[in-house]
Amino acid sequence: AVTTDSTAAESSAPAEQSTEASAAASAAEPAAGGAIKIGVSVADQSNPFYIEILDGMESAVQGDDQLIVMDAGFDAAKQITDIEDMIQQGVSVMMIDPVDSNGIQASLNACKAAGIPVVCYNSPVDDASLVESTVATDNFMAGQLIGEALGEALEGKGKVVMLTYNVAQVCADRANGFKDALSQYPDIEIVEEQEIQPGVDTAMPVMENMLQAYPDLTGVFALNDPSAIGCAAAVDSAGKLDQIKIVGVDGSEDGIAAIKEGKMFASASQDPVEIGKQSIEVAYKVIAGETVEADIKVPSALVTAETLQAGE
Amino acid sequence: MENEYYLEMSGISKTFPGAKVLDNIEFNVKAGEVRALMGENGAGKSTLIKILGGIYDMDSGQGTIRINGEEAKINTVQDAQHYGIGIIHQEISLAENMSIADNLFMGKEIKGGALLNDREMVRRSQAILEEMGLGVDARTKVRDLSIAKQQMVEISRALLSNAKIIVMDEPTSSLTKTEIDQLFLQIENLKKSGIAIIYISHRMDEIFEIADSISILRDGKMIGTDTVENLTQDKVISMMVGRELSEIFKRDGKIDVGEVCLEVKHYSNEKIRDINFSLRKGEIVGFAGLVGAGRTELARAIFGIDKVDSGELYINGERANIQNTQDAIRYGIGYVPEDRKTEGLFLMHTIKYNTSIVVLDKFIKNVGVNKKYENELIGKYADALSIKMTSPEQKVQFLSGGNQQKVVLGKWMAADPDIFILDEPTRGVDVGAKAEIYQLIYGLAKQGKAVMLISSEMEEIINLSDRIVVMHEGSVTGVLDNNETSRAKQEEIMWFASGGKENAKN
Amino acid sequence: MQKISENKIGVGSNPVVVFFKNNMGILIALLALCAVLSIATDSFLTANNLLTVLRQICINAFLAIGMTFVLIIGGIDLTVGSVVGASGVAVVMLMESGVAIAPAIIVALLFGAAIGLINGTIIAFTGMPPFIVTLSLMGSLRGLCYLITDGRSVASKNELFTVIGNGYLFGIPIPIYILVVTAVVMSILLYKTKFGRRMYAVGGNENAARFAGIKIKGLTIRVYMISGILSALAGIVLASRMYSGQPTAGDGYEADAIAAAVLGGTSFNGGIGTIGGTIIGALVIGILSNGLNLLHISSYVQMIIKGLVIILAVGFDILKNRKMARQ
Amino acid sequence: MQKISENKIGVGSNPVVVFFKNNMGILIALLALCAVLSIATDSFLTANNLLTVLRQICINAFLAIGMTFVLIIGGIDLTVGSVVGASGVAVVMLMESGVAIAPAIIVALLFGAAIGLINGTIIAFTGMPPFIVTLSLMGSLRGLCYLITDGRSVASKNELFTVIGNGYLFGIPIPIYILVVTAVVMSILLYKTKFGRRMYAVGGNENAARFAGIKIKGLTIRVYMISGILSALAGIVLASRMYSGQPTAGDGYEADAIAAAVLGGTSFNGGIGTIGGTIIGALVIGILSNGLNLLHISSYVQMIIKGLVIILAVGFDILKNRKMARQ
Ligand SMILES: Nc1ncnc2c1ncn2[C@@H]1O[C@H](COP(=O)(O)OP(=O)(O)OP(=O)(O)O)[C@@H](O)[C@H]1O
Ligand SMILES: Nc1ncnc2c1ncn2[C@@H]1O[C@H](COP(=O)(O)OP(=O)(O)OP(=O)(O)O)[C@@H](O)[C@H]1O
Ligand SMILES: [Mg+2]
Ligand SMILES: [Mg+2]
Repeated sequence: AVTTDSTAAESSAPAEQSTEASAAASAAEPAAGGAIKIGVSVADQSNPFYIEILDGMESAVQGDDQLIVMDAGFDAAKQITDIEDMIQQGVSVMMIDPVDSNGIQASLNACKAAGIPVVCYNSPVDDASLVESTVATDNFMAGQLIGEALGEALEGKGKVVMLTYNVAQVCADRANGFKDALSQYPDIEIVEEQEIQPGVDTAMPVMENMLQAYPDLTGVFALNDPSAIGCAAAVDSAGKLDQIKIVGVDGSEDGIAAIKEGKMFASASQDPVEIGKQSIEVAYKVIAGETVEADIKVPSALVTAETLQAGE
Repeated sequence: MENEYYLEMSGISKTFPGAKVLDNIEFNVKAGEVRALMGENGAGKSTLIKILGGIYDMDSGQGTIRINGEEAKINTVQDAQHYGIGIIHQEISLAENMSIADNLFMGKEIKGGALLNDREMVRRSQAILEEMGLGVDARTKVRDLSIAKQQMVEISRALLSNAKIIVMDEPTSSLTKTEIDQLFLQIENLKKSGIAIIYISHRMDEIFEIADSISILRDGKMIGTDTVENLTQDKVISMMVGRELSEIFKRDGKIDVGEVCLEVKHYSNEKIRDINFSLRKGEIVGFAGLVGAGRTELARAIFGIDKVDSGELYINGERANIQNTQDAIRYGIGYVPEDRKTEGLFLMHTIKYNTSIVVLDKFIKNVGVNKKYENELIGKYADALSIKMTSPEQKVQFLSGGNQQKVVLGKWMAADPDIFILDEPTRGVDVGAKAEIYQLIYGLAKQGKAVMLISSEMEEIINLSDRIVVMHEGSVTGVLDNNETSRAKQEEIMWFASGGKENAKN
Repeated sequence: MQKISENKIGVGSNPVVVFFKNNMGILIALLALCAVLSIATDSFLTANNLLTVLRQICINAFLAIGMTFVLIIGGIDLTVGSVVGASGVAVVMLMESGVAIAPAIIVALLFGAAIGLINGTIIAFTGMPPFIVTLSLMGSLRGLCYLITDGRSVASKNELFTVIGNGYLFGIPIPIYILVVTAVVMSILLYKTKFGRRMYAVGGNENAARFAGIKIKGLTIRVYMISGILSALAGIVLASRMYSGQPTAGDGYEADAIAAAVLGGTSFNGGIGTIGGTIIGALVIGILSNGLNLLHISSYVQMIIKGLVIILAVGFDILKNRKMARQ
Repeated sequence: MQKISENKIGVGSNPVVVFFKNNMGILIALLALCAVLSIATDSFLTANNLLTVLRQICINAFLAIGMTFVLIIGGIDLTVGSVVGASGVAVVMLMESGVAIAPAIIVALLFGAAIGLINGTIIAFTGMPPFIVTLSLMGSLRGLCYLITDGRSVASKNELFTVIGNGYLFGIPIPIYILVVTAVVMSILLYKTKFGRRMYAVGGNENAARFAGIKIKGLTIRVYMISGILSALAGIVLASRMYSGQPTAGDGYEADAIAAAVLGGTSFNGGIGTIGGTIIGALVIGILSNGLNLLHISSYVQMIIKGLVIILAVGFDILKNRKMARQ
């Protein structure tokens, strides 16, 4: 009598389980005139990047349709419970930004059992067969973009530290893209890779210490804009902004401001609003039964003082 | 003076949930008078004092407190201080991490300008300590003082407060003769300067030595007040307990003393030096000495709480190696500690829980509680000790001091050891309960138990013991026989207790 | 004389009555919460949702039961969250390296016990404050966990393993069975053995416990080991739920475990606490987040509400008890 | 009779001697750490690096001084990190909405005081454990902070404001001046006023303090308010350093603040603690992370080491004191 979520709906499932599932499944068909509910499981709502994605989503929602948003607070286990709670409410489609690509498996199974299609956004899941589509920035490319920009700006030589957060796959992808780009510059030495907790206040003291350890540093990779801004604050108060070029990823409002002020050198923009918009569009297609592309990459663009000027 | 009383409390009642602890109390004290307040444990003495001190509110309505003829509204401790009331509370209440000076001036620190004047506080503290005959630096931390010295600090605090009314709630419970004499000297001085003193104690001899008059409380009611001249010990006791209590040390039947069951040889550690003594079955051996003589330390060493550096212990002739309390219990030793609150009781737990904690083996076998056996056990000892309680499920914290002490005794009686170490078993216990505890001690001896009785009450030692061991500064200075034919003399004990060198005062 | 205020530790007359009396405040809160949610949402009062909630609280309940043990002896265990992460990683890594499921689970549980042993030994032998010891080890253990995994999650390919957290038996999620068994075993340990009785003594008055011949050091160590084992159990179930060992898993879980225990009437000063109360506490916390989710309340507002509810519930309980004790 | 063991709170003979004696363990740890780092790295023993470290510890030192106050009265304040975040956001938002810098700072400090007032009032009047109260409010306050900012940071465009955290005066970073002034003021408050003396009394023996007529409730509330104000100060300096108010700032800072205080000899049981000790504690923690970074040690290993160092240092201290006290 032992079953798991993935099979519960199909095989010897308990009665209420299957009726609930079919109820949810029937709700998935846009009922005549009825508004639909779209479940959104956000990885971490304390990060503005994720909030901008949400803004993009809101902008693409049609009519009376409703977004049900839950915040996993970067806890893979809480994400599972959030998704369970949304399944209880009969959402028609589940938008998931997985905290962890493996850890999300139970939720994918649960959605499948309940007959709810899943659209992944921002980061991928391990078992892509369980999701209709994944809409995300090409993070490797983002890393490459800033890597190339930095390599060029340093004229092929210098010392670089990397502040990483490899706990998150997307951040690891960026770091790898960055290293890939820098591998073309043999005279640029990556003197240290240090894991940090992403954030302005957490990156700052680490950067300060790096400045002490490597007085002749010329470049910094930070896994995202908040961390890059923290680094910039440290470099700025050490009076070394001329000497050290800081690159980050996000192209966030704060990041762009920092670039304009000359504190950051470059950022690889992600377009969170676009990710949000596109993923909701995909979701509507899925509900309508249309086939969708399995892997939608929202391109990343380089943001520097020059591109900003050009844009104005 | 139109009004002869300096303090007048009238119509004071106090109800705790479910219990009326004070019932319409009338209590008046003159200036320059030492008024003893007596009563059994739980009679309401401390409660009355706490109302005076602003710690408890009296039941609203009828009661009034007048000081020097003026009505006094006392709602907080500050109010009480304002009216010149200084209290030495029953429990020692000092901040151990702070210096003596800090404790003496706690709540009434001296400032020089905007900031504290430590120099002055230390200077004044030192002066009062000298006056009390305490040879310690006022900057010593209270933690480093013995209990007796701590109690002396408490007393000094009240003296320092310039109070017009000083209440002493069992100030001598940890003191021995020398310190008590010091205290009485101070009380005489206070009396002379017209201060009203309320003195609570269970020690009859003290009361008759120091008090001018005695008020007696029973079950929350004021039974009466009279001058010492008009009262006798027996009369006071009968007023307290509501019946005659002819002979509190009365022992019926002779107890046979058997063979040696505990022998201590050359016990030494930092606190005790080369202790030798033995206990026989059915024997009560009293341990006398001044506070700080090392009796408690000896008991702790025997019971495996403190380390022993050298020496041997024999139980029933066999060498026993006691490393911890479990070992001691296994060898059939039980220890009723000196301080019931911190060492003896689980205040938040029930009487039942407290009495059964040492004997869990008897009704819990691996898994599963034999409730019936547990209840029988508790019933047996609660009866034997006549603990005043509403049920065995009552929490110990709501018992009066004497009844709490009985619970500790009950705990060890339930454990049924062969050797009892009783460390100040009647501290803070009223006469009635004392008499009961004495009977319990005889009962133990009759069953063939050996009893090591540590007490600072000379009466107790002389009247209960078959033999008396006297200690001084960690060593045994004398062993006295004490039976029907040759009663040890108090002077003799004091002589040994003060080192056997000089003649004891008194 | 005075009224007997009932006995918090459940050695009282009728255990069921005592239990209800002692936990009245939190029970009322629980019922009120359920009533409101039943009315305000369609989905709360469905068998399916209730089972979901029950499964959700399991992880916290394991930790909270262990925490209750530790709190009863007057300690605190902040390593529980790190043990969740480390044991989850451990069990999955072991299985991926070819160890069979049963021995892998046993080793992970032993690992939890080992952490408890370290906690308990340091606390018992040095007398350092448990808060400091376990706070420090919490960090160290988390660091170790990242170091071993290089910060990445480890996916489990063992089908059977994933059933533990995700499977059903007779329509009821398997973690619920594990919780029931755990609660029963722990209740027996706490109420029906000498060990349990002595825990209350050590927490009630350590000094008096020493005089009563209780081996405090050994007991302390064993209690922290139990907390470690239960945390490891939580970690295993969680890893199974997540099909992977996550080095970040369990971060901050100590707060909810403590909240559940305290909501359930466990005293922060030691000596008082029941397993039933703790489970109710865990239910309140679980139902609260489930309900707030069902009500579509934003996660920010949820954080605000959760804190306030805990303060209100505990505060109510304390004021009620004080009323009973004082007047 | 017994030896007069020296006085932890500094009423002993020569305060400097007493201070060194009391903090010997941690001072040795600090010196050893510095010695090792001076030898092992070129960069540690440079004026520049030492100033950097000093500036880094400022934030933690503010919190730790407040925490020391709270710990001395036997409490704990877990809201400090949330206050850092909230006050940083508050000060920047106020300035961005047109309020001048001085009133904005004052309002932010008052906000910190208000949180302390809430903490203190609940703790003093309900008797709830400070751990639970401040843990719950920590969550609520963080939620509030997210709610107000919608989770986004607020950039400060006020040049003058950013000088507070980033500026130099005579070659020394401004936060260091602020810390020195704070430490001096707080020391006077703690050692030279009735208020400070009474804090030790309340933490040492609450009953004794009550019997001595000390108004415990009022004192408790004021102490939590001081902690709140110092946390807000830390939040303001941090926001200035970051050129922005970050709603996530300060998350988890309470742990380091507690660690610094305890390393500096503050007792978890109340009644004991000094500001000098706490600052040394903060220095040890700051130098440790600085040094480990200079030694290129990975952050995972750093987490492990930090936990172990705290345990070793506090353990050493406790064992040393025990030796002195016992035999
Ligand atoms: N806070 C309280 N709550 C409930 N009952 C209390 C409280 N304090 C005291 N009592 C009860 O009030 C009664 C009087 O206690 P009180 O301490 O005044 O006695 P006492 O005369 O000082 O006794 P003792 O000689 O043992 O010190 C006792 O029955 C005690 O159990
Ligand atoms: N609890 C106290 N009681 C009496 N005096 C005190 C107390 N605490 C401090 N003092 C006095 O305050 C002064 C300074 O105290 P202390 O020796 O603790 O300073 P410190 O530790 O060097 O200062 P800081 O902690 O700021 O570095 C001394 O003159 C000391 O006597
Ligand atoms: Mg009394
Ligand atoms: Mg003694």
